[in-house]
Amino acid sequence: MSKFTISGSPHIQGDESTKKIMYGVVIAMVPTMLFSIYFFGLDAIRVFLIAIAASLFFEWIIQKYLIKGPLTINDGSALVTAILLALNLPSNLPIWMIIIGALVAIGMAKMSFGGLGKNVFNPALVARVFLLVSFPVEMTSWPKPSPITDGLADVITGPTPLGIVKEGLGANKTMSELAPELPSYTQGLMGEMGGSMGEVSALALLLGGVYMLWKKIITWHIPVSMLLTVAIFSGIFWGVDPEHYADPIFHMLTGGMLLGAIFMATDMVTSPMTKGGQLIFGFGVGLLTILIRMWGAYPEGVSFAILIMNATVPLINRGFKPRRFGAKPGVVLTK
Amino acid sequence: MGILRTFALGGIHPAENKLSSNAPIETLPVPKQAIIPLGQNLGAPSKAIVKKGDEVKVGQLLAEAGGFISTNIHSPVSGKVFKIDNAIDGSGYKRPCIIINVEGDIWDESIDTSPDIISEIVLSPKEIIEKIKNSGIVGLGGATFPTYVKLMPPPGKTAEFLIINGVECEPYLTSDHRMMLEKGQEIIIGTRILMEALNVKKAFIGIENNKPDAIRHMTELAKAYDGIEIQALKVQYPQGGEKQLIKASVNREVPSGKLPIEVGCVVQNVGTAFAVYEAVQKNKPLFERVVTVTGKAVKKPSNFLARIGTPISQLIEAAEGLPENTGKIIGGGPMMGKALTSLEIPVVKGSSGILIMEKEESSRSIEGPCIRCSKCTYVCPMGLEPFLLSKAAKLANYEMAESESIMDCIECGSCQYGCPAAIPLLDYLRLGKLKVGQIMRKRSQN
Amino acid sequence: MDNIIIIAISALGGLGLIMAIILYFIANKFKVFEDPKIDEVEEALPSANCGGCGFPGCRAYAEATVKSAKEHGHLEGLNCPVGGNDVSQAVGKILGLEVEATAPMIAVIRCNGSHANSPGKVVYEGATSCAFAHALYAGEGGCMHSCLGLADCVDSCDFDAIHMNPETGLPEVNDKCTACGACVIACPRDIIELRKRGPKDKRIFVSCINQEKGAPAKKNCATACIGCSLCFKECKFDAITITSFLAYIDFEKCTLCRKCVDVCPTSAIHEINFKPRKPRPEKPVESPIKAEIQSNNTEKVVAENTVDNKDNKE
Amino acid sequence: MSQIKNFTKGFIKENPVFVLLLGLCPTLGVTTSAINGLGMGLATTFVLVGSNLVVSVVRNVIPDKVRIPSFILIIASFVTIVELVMQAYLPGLFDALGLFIPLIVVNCIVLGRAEAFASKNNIGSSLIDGLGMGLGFSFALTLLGAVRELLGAGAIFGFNLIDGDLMLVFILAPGAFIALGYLVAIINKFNKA
Amino acid sequence: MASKRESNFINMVITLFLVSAVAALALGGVYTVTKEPIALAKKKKLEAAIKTVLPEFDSIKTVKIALGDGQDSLVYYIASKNDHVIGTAIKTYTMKGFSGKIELMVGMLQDGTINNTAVVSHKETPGLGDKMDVAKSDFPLQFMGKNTVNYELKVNKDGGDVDAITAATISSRAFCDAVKRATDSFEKDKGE
Repeated sequence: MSKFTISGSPHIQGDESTKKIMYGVVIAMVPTMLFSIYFFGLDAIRVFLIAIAASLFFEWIIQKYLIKGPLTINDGSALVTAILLALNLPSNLPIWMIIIGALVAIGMAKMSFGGLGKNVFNPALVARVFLLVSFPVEMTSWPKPSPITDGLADVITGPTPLGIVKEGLGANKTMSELAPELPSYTQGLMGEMGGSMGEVSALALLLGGVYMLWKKIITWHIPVSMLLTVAIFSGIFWGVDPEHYADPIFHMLTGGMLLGAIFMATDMVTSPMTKGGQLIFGFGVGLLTILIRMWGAYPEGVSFAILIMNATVPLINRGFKPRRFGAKPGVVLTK
Repeated sequence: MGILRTFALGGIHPAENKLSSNAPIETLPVPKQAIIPLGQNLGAPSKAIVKKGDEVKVGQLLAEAGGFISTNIHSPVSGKVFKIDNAIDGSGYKRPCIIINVEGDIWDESIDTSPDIISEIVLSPKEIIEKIKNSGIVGLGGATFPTYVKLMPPPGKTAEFLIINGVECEPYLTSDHRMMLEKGQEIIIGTRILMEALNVKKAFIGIENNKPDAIRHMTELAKAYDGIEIQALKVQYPQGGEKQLIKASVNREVPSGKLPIEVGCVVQNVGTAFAVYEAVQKNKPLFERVVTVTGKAVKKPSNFLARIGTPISQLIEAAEGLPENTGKIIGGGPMMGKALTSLEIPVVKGSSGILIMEKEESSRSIEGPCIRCSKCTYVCPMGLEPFLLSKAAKLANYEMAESESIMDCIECGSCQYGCPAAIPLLDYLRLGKLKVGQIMRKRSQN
Repeated sequence: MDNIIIIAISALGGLGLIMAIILYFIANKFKVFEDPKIDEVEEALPSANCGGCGFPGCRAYAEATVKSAKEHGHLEGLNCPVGGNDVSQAVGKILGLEVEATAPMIAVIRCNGSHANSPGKVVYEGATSCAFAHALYAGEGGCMHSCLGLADCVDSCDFDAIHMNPETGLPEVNDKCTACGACVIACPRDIIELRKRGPKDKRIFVSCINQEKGAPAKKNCATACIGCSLCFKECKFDAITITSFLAYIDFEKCTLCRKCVDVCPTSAIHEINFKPRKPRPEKPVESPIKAEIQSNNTEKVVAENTVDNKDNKE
Repeated sequence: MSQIKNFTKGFIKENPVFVLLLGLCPTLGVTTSAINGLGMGLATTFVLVGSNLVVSVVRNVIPDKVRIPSFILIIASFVTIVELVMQAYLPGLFDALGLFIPLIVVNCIVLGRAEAFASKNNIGSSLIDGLGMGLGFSFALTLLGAVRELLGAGAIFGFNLIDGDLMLVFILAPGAFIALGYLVAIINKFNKA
Repeated sequence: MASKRESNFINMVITLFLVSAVAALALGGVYTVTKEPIALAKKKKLEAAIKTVLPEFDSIKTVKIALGDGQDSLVYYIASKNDHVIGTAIKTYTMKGFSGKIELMVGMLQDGTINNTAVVSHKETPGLGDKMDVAKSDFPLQFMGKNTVNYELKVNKDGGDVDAITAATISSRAFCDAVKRATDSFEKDKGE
């Protein structure tokens, strides 16, 4: 007779797994990746490949020689970080900078805290901000997207729509004066505008978001509350003074707003665990983003907003508890 | 059918795997030797009143209640008491048992063995409760709480609704389902008796929507009676939990740490209702029950009417043997059942099923790091935060565990079922409950 | 030029004067008296803050001793298990009290249900917590009193004094043990007991707490105490008692004569730190050492092979 | 404790920055380059040695209740002296360190050593302790400054290794925290081993 | 330890007074000694800045010019060689820097041509805004020899003639602002 196994209940396990979730996120990012390859061509493929290779390498080497724990390289989390990092970079970034980004993301933001599940900040965003602060010139010269079908033209760099607005308004121009320089809504939706690789096509990002909602990888709370906050606040200012404030739809479609709302802020590890907390988290990210975009030094504020809110997550988790069944203060022992 | 009722918070939907739902109840032969544990109910174990060498008949009293929350135990077989000794039972430990060597099958004369269904209720509520108490009936859903205790609301509390639990939300198990199909009439009468005993006007029988035949059958039967309503419920685990069922049926929430009577509800299992019928109308104490024997590798998943004290090996034999690749034998369902250590463990009043799992199915995945996906929080039917509680228990921070209401956990296992990192959340939650319980008891003593 | 220095001195000096006056009054107003002896006692303690004394830390213990000395004039019931005799003497000296000498203690594991002696009948899977497994089932070997091997005691130890031996699956205590008693509380099965260290660390104890009758006990574990009472009969010092089929050696009475070790048919009685004895010719087969538990430092358990397997009772 | 041990403990075992994590404000503020770190370190060392010496001399004269005000006064005097001297004879370094010089007064390490060591030990030991701690502090600041300069500007002690800047973040405040964090981790690793 | 003085009133007051007095004495002494070197060092620094922005000179006259409108006044250092005014160094400033105030020294020749510029103090981001320092980049060199008559002191983006520092438009803009303040003021005074 073989030996029976003894364990506590439950004796069956659902088919969810960390791996499945991570690869689900990867699948959700595929449309965005394809769009960025369409617009930025071989450069985009180069960034993706280097980011992925470097991230996986650092994950492996740190786990093997520094942490000496079990190797979890194939759980997909490093892959997700790598792709997210790549989506946050301009396509013409030098190779060694991408590698440094991967090192920061995996080594500094993830492994220093103890690896998967223990990091406080979103690794890809930490790397993006690190690179942005370290290499401001390279990180803010974005190539103009030119569809791959137009052939391999020389890369021309240009500002992002948000940069145009920031510069323009800073130079006392009005929105209507700036309008010709800005992309139309359709261009914004399709992604024909300057920006990091993952910031261009709103459509592709939304597609990924819908997929993740369908697969229950994310819930609607963070993206919706974040985007709603942005829409309301920018809407108020735009309504009062449309000449000096960009309209809400512009805010939605440009920069890392959708990338942040769908892929970054919803990162499980660094977002609150209850739905109420997630709503607050999304609100905070939205508010900070708009504050930074309108009055901050940088034209784009999504990364900073998410990182700042990441730091408040433990506090939010403490403050926002799920509704307890039949909750009454004080616990009485039954039996 | 419109929108089906269900409970509000959390819940999961594991694969149902009701393999034996079409297998009619078979009566299992009497075993050669019956092992009857003295602790078959929640609360104090019973006290044996027979001694070695005594001759007993089927239905004869073997042991008396050992306290307020305790029950009588009646002999499921006839024969000679072989010894009263420690034997391994479902708890994994050796506990005092009465072991009877079976000789023939002679029933006590007082039991009405005729096949007629008696629907008229002649006894007063007090007499009914007395009868139920004497017949040793406990909650047959698995919790084995003595039924008569539930029928006597504490002073100041009155019952408003009787809820009969025909949910059977555990995957694999079909004993209640088959009972409703084959013993529907008796269950309805049992419900009537319970209503009488509690003096309530309204009873709900909650049945999950994955048993349409049972819903149809029971609705048909209930038409003849006032005040009994069949509720079809949306399939969702753990709807069979008392608090969840009350929420689903009458939309009331039992406060933390309180009993269902707090919101005027009494919940009884369909099996209990059947046992009540037999005890009150047929004078037959509880000594046999329906047990599902199932599992993906089991050749003949079946429902057996088995005597208490039958070793599970005999049930497995009747289901055409233990499969080659058995990794785990579970007493109960896969979500809340207990892994059994031996085939010699006897059927007890609380055994609703024997689930045989293959090695691959039963072995747990390797635990990974928590990715804070909070799926455990989403599915918790009690609105708890299992990740937090399990961590608190792991780090021995029992104060935090208590303040985060660890004692509210109903151990349904939904959190662990859905955990993508395969963390044994419930193991730690149980550990925490154990320790917090000890601390609380110590505190209340001082 | 001198001007500056004079201004500086008068300004700074004046400020100093005023501040000193203010400080003086504030210091007098908010004076809090605390017995300086508390500090002295605390200094004398090992400051492990282990809680072995029953107080939430060394400071609390120091306060308690000072209070007890002042109010009751004795230190009864106040023991620092970690510091042992030396510390209690030192504390007594500070407080001007005579303190009786106590013998140093050590934790011993009273189970020998190693993988070899009590082979697993089932496999456990789940949380590595003895307390949880204890609530779940009897144990892999089937003995309901056996060590569960999930190291709750190791986790509880603040002194790095107890470790699991992966070969036997049992914990082992090393010389760092301070007898604080944390593992005794942590063990859900009360296997661990604090016993006198004994002269030169020699000690003899029954390494089993199984209270079952001989046959069922033996069924699950080759080295279970079967309650045969051979040792009881052998002991001339009344050190051995037998309650519900389990022998217990009182360490106060035991003279370490080792006779009981010889007669035990299941090798349930362990002797520690004795010199290996000479092979004796009258025993038919002097077996190789069956179970040798070797700890990091000095402990050595030599259990002789079972020769006689007969149950003497039942 | 032997005097040698007394002197060397400040370097690794009880390094004020890497192990005791004291005086982090100047540590993070001024270490944009190795030279700045060294300058700040030496200034602090001077104050440490001076205050330890004086405190040790007067330790038995000063009543308990006015201990702290007296120590602070002594320390503040030394700091002001350093500030004035530096302003007069090293104006370049003074510009770079600026605000952080007066802040030495409230550097925990100075008052900490005065209170924990100098007020309880004789003059010789206090002197050596102050010197050891001060040099340990200088060592830490120089190391941190060197790391930041190397990673941030691709230079070391002002000597350019590569043209232009490297990772700017290391010159900025966040980089200071990151670099310090990793240095503390590495030193801890060595201390444990 | 045992000889430690008790904390009574007299002891406390006397000790604290004495410590204060001694400290004051020491500080006063050091101050007197270092007073002159400090003044000298400050003067040297200023002169060094003026020297970079102006051609060789032998004497300097300091004039403070109030700008009005609540703006800080500028300081003119009128330099002459052989009693002949050869240029004016203007210590100017701007508040529009990326991280606050920037102080510049702008050397103007008598014809209104910018001779050279030098940064006196700034808090701009290292690696970006700090490229306005001649040690870090060639950005300030482009102002040399430019005359405001035919040179728009604005960055390209705003329609001017100044090539901004890459990724540091704000700092460049601020730099222009400071220089413009000096040139505007110089123009005005010359006109008077």
